[in-house]
Amino acid sequence: MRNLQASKLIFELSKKGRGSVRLPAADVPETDVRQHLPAYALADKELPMPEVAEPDVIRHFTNLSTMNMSVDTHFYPLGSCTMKYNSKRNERLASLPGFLNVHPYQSEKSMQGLLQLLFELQEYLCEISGLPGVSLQPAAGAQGELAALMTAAAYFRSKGDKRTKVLTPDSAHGTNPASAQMAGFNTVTIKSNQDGFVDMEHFRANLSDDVAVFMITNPNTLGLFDKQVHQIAEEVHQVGGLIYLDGANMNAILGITRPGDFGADMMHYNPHKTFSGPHGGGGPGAGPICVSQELEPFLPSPVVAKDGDHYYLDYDRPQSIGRVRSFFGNVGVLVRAYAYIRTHGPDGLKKVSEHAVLNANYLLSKVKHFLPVPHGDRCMHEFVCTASTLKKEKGVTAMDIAKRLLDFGFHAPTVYFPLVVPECMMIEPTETESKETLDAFAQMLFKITDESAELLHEAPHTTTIRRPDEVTAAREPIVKWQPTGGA
Amino acid sequence: MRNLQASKLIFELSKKGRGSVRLPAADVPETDVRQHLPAYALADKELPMPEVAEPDVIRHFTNLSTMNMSVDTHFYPLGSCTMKYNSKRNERLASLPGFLNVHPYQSEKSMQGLLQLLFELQEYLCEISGLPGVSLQPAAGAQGELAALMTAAAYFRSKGDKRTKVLTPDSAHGTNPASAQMAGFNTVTIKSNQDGFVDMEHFRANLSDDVAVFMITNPNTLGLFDKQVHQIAEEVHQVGGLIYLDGANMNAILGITRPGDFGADMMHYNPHKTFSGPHGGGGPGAGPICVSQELEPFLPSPVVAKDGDHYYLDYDRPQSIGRVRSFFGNVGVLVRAYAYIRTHGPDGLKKVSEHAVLNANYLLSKVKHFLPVPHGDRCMHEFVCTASTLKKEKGVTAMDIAKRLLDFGFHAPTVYFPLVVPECMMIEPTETESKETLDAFAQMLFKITDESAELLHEAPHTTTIRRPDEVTAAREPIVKWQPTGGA
Amino acid sequence: MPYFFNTEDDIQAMLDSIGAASIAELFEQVPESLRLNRPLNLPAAMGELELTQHMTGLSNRNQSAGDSICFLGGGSYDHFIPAVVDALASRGEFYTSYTPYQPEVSQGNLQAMFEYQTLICQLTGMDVSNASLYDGGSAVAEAALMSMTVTKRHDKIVVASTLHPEFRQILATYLACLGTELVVVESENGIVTPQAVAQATDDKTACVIVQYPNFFGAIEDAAAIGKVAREAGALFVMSFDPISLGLLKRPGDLGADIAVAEGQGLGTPMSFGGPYLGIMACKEQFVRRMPGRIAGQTKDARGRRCWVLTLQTREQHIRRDKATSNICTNQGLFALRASIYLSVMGPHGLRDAAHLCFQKAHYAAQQIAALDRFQLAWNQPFLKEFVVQDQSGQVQELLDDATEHGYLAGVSLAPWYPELADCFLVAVTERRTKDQIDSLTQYLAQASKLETVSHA
Amino acid sequence: MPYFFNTEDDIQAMLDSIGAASIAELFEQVPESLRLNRPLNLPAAMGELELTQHMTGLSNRNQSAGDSICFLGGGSYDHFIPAVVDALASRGEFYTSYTPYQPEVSQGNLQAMFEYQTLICQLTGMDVSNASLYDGGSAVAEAALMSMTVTKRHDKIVVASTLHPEFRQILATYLACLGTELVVVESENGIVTPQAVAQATDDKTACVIVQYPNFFGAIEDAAAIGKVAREAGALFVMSFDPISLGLLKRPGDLGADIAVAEGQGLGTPMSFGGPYLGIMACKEQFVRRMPGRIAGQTKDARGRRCWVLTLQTREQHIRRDKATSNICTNQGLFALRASIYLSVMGPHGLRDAAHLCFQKAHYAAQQIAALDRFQLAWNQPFLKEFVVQDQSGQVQELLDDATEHGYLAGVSLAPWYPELADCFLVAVTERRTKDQIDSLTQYLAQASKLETVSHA
Ligand SMILES: Cc1ncc(COP(=O)(O)O)c(C=O)c1O
Ligand SMILES: Cc1ncc(COP(=O)(O)O)c(C=O)c1O
Repeated sequence: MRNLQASKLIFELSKKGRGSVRLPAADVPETDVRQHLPAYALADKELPMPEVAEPDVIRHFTNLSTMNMSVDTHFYPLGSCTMKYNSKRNERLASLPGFLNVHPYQSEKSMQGLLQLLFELQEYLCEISGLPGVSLQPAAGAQGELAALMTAAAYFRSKGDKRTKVLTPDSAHGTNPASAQMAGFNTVTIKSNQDGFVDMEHFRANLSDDVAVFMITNPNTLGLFDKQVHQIAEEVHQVGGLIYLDGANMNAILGITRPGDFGADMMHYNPHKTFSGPHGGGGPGAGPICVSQELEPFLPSPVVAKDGDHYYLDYDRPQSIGRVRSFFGNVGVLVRAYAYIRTHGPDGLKKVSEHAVLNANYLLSKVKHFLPVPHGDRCMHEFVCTASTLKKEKGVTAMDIAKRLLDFGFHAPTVYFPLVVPECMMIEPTETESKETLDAFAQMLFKITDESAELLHEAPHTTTIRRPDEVTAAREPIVKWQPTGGA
Repeated sequence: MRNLQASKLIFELSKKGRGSVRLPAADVPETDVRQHLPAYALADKELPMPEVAEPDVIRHFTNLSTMNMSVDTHFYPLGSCTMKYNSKRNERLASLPGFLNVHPYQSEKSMQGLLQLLFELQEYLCEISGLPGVSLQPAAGAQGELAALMTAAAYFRSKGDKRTKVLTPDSAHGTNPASAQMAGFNTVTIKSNQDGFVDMEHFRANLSDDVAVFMITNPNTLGLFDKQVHQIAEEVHQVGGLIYLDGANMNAILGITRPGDFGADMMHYNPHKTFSGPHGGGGPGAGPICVSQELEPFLPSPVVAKDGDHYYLDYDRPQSIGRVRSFFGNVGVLVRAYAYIRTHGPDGLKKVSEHAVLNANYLLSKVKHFLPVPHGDRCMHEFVCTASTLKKEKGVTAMDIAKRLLDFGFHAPTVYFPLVVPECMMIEPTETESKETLDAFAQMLFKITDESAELLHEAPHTTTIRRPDEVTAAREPIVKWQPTGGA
Repeated sequence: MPYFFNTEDDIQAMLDSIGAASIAELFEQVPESLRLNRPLNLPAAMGELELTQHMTGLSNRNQSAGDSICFLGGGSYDHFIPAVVDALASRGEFYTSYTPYQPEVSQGNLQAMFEYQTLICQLTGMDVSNASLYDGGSAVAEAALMSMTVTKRHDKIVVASTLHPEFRQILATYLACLGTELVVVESENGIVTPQAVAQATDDKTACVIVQYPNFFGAIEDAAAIGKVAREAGALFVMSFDPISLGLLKRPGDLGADIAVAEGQGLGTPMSFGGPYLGIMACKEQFVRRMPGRIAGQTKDARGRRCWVLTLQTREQHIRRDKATSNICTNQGLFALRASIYLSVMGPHGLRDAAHLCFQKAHYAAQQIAALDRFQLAWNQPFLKEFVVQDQSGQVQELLDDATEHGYLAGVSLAPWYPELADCFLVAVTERRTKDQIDSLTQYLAQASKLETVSHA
Repeated sequence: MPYFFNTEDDIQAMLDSIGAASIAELFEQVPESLRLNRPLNLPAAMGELELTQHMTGLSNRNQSAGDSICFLGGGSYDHFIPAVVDALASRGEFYTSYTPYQPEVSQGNLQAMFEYQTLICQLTGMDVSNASLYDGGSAVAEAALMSMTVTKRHDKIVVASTLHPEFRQILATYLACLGTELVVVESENGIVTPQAVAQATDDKTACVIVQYPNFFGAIEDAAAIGKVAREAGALFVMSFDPISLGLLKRPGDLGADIAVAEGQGLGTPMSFGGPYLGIMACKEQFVRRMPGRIAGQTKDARGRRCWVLTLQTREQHIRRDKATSNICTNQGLFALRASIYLSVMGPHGLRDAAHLCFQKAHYAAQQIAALDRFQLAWNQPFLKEFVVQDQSGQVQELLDDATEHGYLAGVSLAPWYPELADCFLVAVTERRTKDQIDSLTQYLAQASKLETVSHA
């Protein structure tokens, strides 16, 4: 049970002389630290860190945990994030000592089990994407984007082809233009048309032979599958450019259609979304990327390769861009992705997408009557509805509705993204929710749209805190605790 | 975060055809069940059990957990229960595969590590108790009492000594007379004097040579060390009887004084109390017993013995009473007790008692001013205060106060036990609480005694349920859920 | 000392408030003459790092079921435990709380108990269940005591010799103090016949106790035996294996008055024998005679459905020497594990598990019996466990050697059934793969040959 | 499929509500021509039981640090992780939530982030910390990019060759796209001198990056190098080892402008290299140039202290291509683990850990250097890690053979430093016992002899 009395920071629980862990005396003959470490390096004061007894550490963090909504406790329809059930078996399996307690610089021979797993995962990801090259190294989707764009840049460099532009639709996730920038490109934003798809005219107006990459999200962030994707790919390819597929929405199309088949040259996965790696309160994720044959030589190193029965790390990749991350990558997340794929198999993965799409469409069918869905009656794994009528009529915003949902035990959907729909809410139920939950959510959403503006502006009402002052937080940032009431 | 919307029973989350686990097809050639199992045994209908998807199981039980106060989240001064911190290291160590994943009928040779641990634990318990015989078999304190009384009975039988009576003080825990009864004795209740100790006159009046055992709790349930214990022991021994020490309160005297040294012939430990085995929401515990040399041959079998370097289970104990429990005992709890004892060592254990007693006396010093402590200014590890003045003055009961404490994030003390003090609250802070917590508790208790009777009668006010109707529950018991609104 | 809070300053402030000069002064209540005036003779304290090294060392000196292939049974089984069970039962709010004396802050545990009781009723077909007893063995003893109170017959308990021999020992121990006679009905061909039971049972018999499937894994004709008990006015007590009820008729369907079980199979690790889960369920009319805690549904002051500990007047803390039992601390955490296990398995998962046990056990039995050295001890229906007779009679040697080779191959019957000293009990759970069974068979085949050679 | 809910009835009801005839119809948006008209070519589904067997098999085919004695370092260390860390970080409310976009229902994560930021400031002596980056390597790259924005110098980054070679590779990869020159300052005797750094650094240099202790375990004169950087108007970036700060001066005390680290040592398992924790802290004035999430304290509508994500205009979801970085998902769970680790260790525990590493590493170094075949590569101060030179030059053979014998004895330097191909890096954490060190020494002594023989 949450302890409502406990409101202290860990620092405020500290008392001088309390301390927690004491380690044993050294079992080796001791030598004088001062003799071996130069004065310029040896610390001359104690670390000013909290001294807390172990039982207080337990109570403190246990209690903190009870202040979070989470997939384990709540419906969490945060669009674009695929907050699906994080299977406990995956947690257990990823904690096996042969996965958890192995050092990145162990010899390949002492790591054959894990290397096999990673090799097979590489193959699965290629099969699911329809793209033959793969790197498991990137640490998250955004780093996958960056690594893939760097791979593309290296590819163009190798051909002496100087391209400076990356096109991203206005509905794209912020990481897309940010990654393009970091990879040394200039981004050009392509408009969406009123159906929510790429505006072909605007696209064509910006297409030229200095376009390196068109980054597309498909299904896009409106939850729609852009049928034009193949056409776009053809035209981009025609000018010598490449297609990047932001794979954040793969949950909708597993075993249905493959990026490689609809024209993508490269893509990232978000295994923490599609393959249910838990989101960890912000991370970790992973961002494995798949690319076409042409691009494969430029991928980060190493990749896992196989020689007869022996698995090894292939560093002998002269055209590789090198590294974006130290060691192998976010292995723990990849092991969970492997477990997820093996749990489902080909039929199960397809069923994942089928039920993700069924659940989203069902919820859409319930919600559209009171919260319009501007882009039609059908969606893929998520849909975007808008509170703009409510805003006009009674001044109720998407944020008001989001906050009010919290009162009823539902996490809020993503709000104000994508940027192309005003007062929008992006709802992704995922396949691991029941009709009962969707019904309860829709009903509550309906009830909320009927509530008074005053009530909603002040929502949430049942949480311990309400509408923090974010403006002051950003204007006069307090980003750490300080001993003398400074915080 | 607790989900306040979730109020269903697991059965109410079930839907036909949903199901959860499906196991793989057999990898062996299958044979027809009907051919091998007779019709009189083969089930002819499906089990009427809930069909729930795994994510719902997670949410359901996670949410249930958030409805409990616990040591991990709250101060839990439940007297007599020693709700001290349950170290996480012990949980981890007890889950090592060589302890958790071993079968009770494995050969001794394949179990040397665990047998060594159990053997050493036997020795530690003997040393701490000052009694040389030990059995780790009983599953809880109460079963320890029973096993020890049976051991005593067998001892008397072996001597042809027919004794029928067991004496228990009126302040004794209910398990004492109940165990005596189950062991075939008649119980005689001995009064306490006004200082809270055994009334020597009443004791002597009931002492005769048909007294088999005097069961004493020392420190007793009032938190007092009965100085008379040695005298009592002498007199009981004089008539040929034995002293049983209820070890529930060992937390007060580790390394300070030993039951064997103050006259006890037998005792049980509650490792789930004294040695911090977690209480598991009701259990498991364990109830190892220690006895004198004379009684040792009659203890349950097997015990762990050692021959050179080899540890084995000694079943060759012709006078043993046999078994009170199948297999070895509550090994998991014993492993935690071992870890606890090794963590503390001799100095640490003594410090446990010192700080348990310090904390209790400190809290007593704060509380006695507004909630009288009838048995004096000093206590051992716990003390008993009374609300009888408050009851008289404004009709406020110990139960009212207990309930009100819940509102402020404190678990209630034990109330209405021991039976010898009216409107009593038995407060055991344990050594794993801070002065800050004790201060906050005392302050809140004080504030509560000042609150209005009306407010207190209706307490708690902040919990989701309040004062369940226990009378109807017992009169028209509903002890299971039934499908047709029966529940 | 990682779990202490009091700093030197704290101690001083606390002593001041108490009005004591030192901590030692607080112990003045304890007469000097009774004090231990030396340090306890125990090994010195260890930090977590050292302790982890030390206990990992001890753990590594046990051959775990993960290091070997486990065919051991006899009441404790290597059934699969879904990760969900550990993930949920390891939440501190469950395992660091205690008996729900304060229902307002214990609804989680109370609802879990109520759900457990319901699940056990559904699983067994009985009317009511308590919230747990210590283990299967003491549950049998409690059932016997309860039968005596219910029937008011205190002279005699009839038990099948095919009841787990340790359970019988416990019965004997409990009854020894009460002067109640324990009559053991011997088995024929691995089961007890209704006729034999009838012969032992009379109008002084409080109950008849059988195990289902029995200790040898064989399936007794429980309904027929129950009928015999009923006809003598005795209660019929069944000690059952919970996993088997995925395929077998339930005790409630077979006329049991009291059903008890070792619940270890329902999500509890083998742990060298404990802590386990004592299951007890009975007919409605006996509920006020049941030992142990019971959660009941009621309404709170605001009319909300909620749960409390109920029928507490049965219990020791109220009734003292008149209580139905002395049990106080029970096995709550393992009842919770069983509830989670049953919820996540569901009726289909449970049926599948029993079915896999059945298929794999029958395959294993067939393979082993095909070897020269071995045969099945009798031809009885079984589910997951069966008795193998070793023609060479060298059972202990065989089992020891098998252990060295990584097979926990079976449980010798010699300690309990001298007449079956050439037999051992083999259990095959859903976890065993065909490869593992084949590899055991190969090992046994090899051992057969060596045996032949060495006896030649 | 254990994670699905929809029954046949559900599906029908849902399709009715949608107005679709089938699930297939919902996919009509996807042109037929783009469809995959065959099942994915993946292995068939496995239940938990099979999957557990399968993956346990894979796990068993790795030699874990529990099966061997681990002296590997180079940025990932076998430090002890108190049980408290796992117990708390495995709570579902922590690891199944996401970035705290809704502060009202994420105060737990937000407060934990704020505490983490504070702890990192206390540990490093820096002014502000973000809430985590991916790992130590990409944190170095982000620090370089940040330095470029802060100093408005985009031409050149100076880095010590003693920075982790993989970190340098990442830097090179990131900078390759931007046309920024990466100048590597070579080491002498295992460290870089302030003089050498001064030579490489000029008024086009955005920052100077060193590692502390460096990749060889040796302790650079960071303050002196920092001075050089400052004099050139460049930022001073230190990549530090967090555990070492139990004994060593903090980056903030040594003049670092930006301090980054691989935070794995703070309670994160080795996991073959990830997920880990990228730490980044900096001086106050650079906070609005920092990449990554930051939690800030504020008040809610009722005036209560609370926490929110702050300074979000730095981030990609607001600023898009003008953001300080593209990072979105970070390593929140490992920041949490670090906070728990630091809280439970406390300043004393941390000092003790560093002290034990120091003592054991020095003992090991002495023992190994006493063998004929080996010597320390140079005489530099070190804390927990040092470089051994193998006179025989057969490093790879030695390390491979050691692995077979159960010693993960060291990391060969050959892949990164051809000139040190006869050297390997040995790390000794507080977990290593004297027995283990002696046993490694014995093994190495033995190997020395064999080597002599085979070369004779
Ligand atoms: C559409 C889209 N693209 C990219 C990303 C970035 O992925 P990550 O957060 O794993 O870096 C996200 C995730 O938030 C996303 O939703
Ligand atoms: C004084 C006393 N004696 C005996 C017992 C019984 O111990 P257990 O609950 O372990 O059976 C208890 C515990 O509740 C107790 O407090």
